[in-house]
Amino acid sequence: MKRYFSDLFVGGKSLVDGLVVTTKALFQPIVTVQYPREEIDITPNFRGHIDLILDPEKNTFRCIACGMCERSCPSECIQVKGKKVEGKKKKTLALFKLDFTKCSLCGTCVEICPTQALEFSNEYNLAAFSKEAFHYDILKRLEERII
Amino acid sequence: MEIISTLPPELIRMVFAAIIIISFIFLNAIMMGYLERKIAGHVQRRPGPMEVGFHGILQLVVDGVKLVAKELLIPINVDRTFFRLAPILSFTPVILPLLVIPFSEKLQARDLNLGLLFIVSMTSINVMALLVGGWGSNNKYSMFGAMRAVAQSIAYEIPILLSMLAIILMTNTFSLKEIVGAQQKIWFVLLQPIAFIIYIISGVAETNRAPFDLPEAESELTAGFHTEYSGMGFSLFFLGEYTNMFTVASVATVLFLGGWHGPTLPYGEYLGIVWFFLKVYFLLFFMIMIRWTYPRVRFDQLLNFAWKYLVPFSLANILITAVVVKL
Amino acid sequence: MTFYQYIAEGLFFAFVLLVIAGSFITIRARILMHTVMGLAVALLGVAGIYFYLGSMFLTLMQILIYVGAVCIVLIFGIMVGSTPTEIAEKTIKGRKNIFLAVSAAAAAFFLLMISILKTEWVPAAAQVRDFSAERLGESFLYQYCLAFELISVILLIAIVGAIILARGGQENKGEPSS
Amino acid sequence: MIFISDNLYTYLILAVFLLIAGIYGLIQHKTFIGMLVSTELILNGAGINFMAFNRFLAPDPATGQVITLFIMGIAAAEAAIVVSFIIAVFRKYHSIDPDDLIELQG
Repeated sequence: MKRYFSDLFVGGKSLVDGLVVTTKALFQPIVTVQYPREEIDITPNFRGHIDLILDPEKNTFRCIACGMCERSCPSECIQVKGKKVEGKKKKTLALFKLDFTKCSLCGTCVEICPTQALEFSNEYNLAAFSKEAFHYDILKRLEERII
Repeated sequence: MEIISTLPPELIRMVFAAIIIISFIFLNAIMMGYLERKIAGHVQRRPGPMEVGFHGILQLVVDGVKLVAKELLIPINVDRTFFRLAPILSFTPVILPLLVIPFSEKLQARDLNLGLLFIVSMTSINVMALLVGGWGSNNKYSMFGAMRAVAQSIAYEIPILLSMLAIILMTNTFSLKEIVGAQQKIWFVLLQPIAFIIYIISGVAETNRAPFDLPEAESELTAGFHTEYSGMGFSLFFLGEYTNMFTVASVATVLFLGGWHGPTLPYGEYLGIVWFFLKVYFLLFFMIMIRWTYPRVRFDQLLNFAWKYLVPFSLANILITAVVVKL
Repeated sequence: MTFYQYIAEGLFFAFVLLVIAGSFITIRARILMHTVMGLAVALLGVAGIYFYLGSMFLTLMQILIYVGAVCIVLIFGIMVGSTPTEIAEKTIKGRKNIFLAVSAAAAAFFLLMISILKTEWVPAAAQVRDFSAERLGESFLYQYCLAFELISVILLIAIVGAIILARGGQENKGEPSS
Repeated sequence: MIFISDNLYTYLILAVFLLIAGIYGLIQHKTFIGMLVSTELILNGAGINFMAFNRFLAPDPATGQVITLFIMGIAAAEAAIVVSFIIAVFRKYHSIDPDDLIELQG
């Protein structure tokens, strides 16, 4: 008999507690974002596809077209080519392509780069209708930033 | 216009009232659907529908158009008569109680002497719809939903009747108008708090909503009795559920919350409907909050609760009421 | 004859039609579930007939008790007591029984019709035309107190008996058969 | 013009119809539930009969209503008993056909 009433009391109290929780939540601001209309700032730790770093001093890339990233890539999705330019000793970068459909975001290329020329981009709005749209020309992306 | 003048005025009044009530029911379903989604969203700290119109206010209109345009699929091997009958059966008996509910002192389609009994008997048919739909679908989930609906109806009907009986003992009448009239000075919720709580709990069970949504438990029975329904059939069930909610809330308002009584307004005998609707929608808001707060009860928990707590408490309540009234 | 009375008469025929159609479905349906739904239709019709006989209270009680309770208990019995294939099986007996059934029904019909038409029905000299629920309740509690108590005793016995009957089969399973 | 809805014979004939429908169904149905349903029809015929006499002949209209309510109570009790009986029988014999219950036939 004591259990009967204590059940009723405890149960009733827990029901009221639950209603208090939801009523509080009802008047708190919403935490979700209406995604395509508004976007939130992505965390700097986000690892998107790789990108060339823009060197603020020289206003160009630091890449020396050594090809280490191309060789170290486990999925062989990076394609680097350099060319000789008149008046300079070393090769300069002529082509840097990434096949993002194969990339597994392992980050080996970023770690292995001798000149720290690579970074992860913050791009997360990645959607397209064809596979070819994910074959990025990374050098072109950098050149767009230089201007 | 020759014909209309020969018609009896009472009949014209009834037809008008019926038209207004039926159109109101559709409006109510749209509003309730919107409210339900918005409240559900905000309880979970998300905005709810936002795309169609200002803050998604036209969402239910779009949904309604979609449902009407959809094909009513009749699966093979179902009982065709039952399958078509069930949505209509779920919709009709929940409209009829609105004909006797006094929205305001003079806004009432028909005042029956036995109004409360009329409402009770009409809502008792409602279970039939779930049974017919669930059995006619020839689907084991629907069948389970139908059987749960029956057992649940046995659990809630007795407490709901007993809690109404306490009010009838106090007012000596079944007429809803007179019951509201008796609450001129004090609302019955203050005199009969236990009956009110019992009525609300059983009323939520009667509308088959969470936490008592056993017949349509979507995580256990896909959609219970209306698993097989699509398009118009589904939307009639949907409409029936919201109308049932409205009926339960307005009966609670009439019995316990003083109906149209409130601070005096000009044209009080008509504008009392404002207070009535405020109370009804407060109760509906409360029912929606309940739905998005509590998890579904298990079946034996429901039966235990109804038979061990609701029935004894309502019986004791009636006993005390009878003694106090006769003192 | 006013417009109202035409409508009333039309509705009366509608209710009679409900009774007749419902009982036809009840006795001729091949599926047990249809039988019970036919019963529900017929009972709704009977409720309407009670309204024409002057008692709103009985109309509502008929819907509440018969349609809302008895029919649903019957359907529950069907769903619990038999598997779906058995529900769908033919529930009507064969040709041999049709003859018996028709003759029994016809005999009852003619006997009763003769007695109905031959008897001269005499109304009581003074009739009280008070069908209100108040008067019914008063006569229930004063004049027919015994009937009222009997109903409650019968219902109590029925509840206890139903529980014992329905539980009986389960308890026997555990015990060793003697 | 005489009203059909205001005539004792209409109701008596309707009651007779329900009675014969019930008798027919009682013989014709193969299952317990079908027979129970037919019994309900007969009981309703009796109810209409009582109410008709009550309306047209009886001095006090409460009498017929009391008896009809009594019939309803009995019908409800009967349905509850018979359904639990059917459940018990079904558990033992796995059939609701009365012809299968031949244990007492020897």
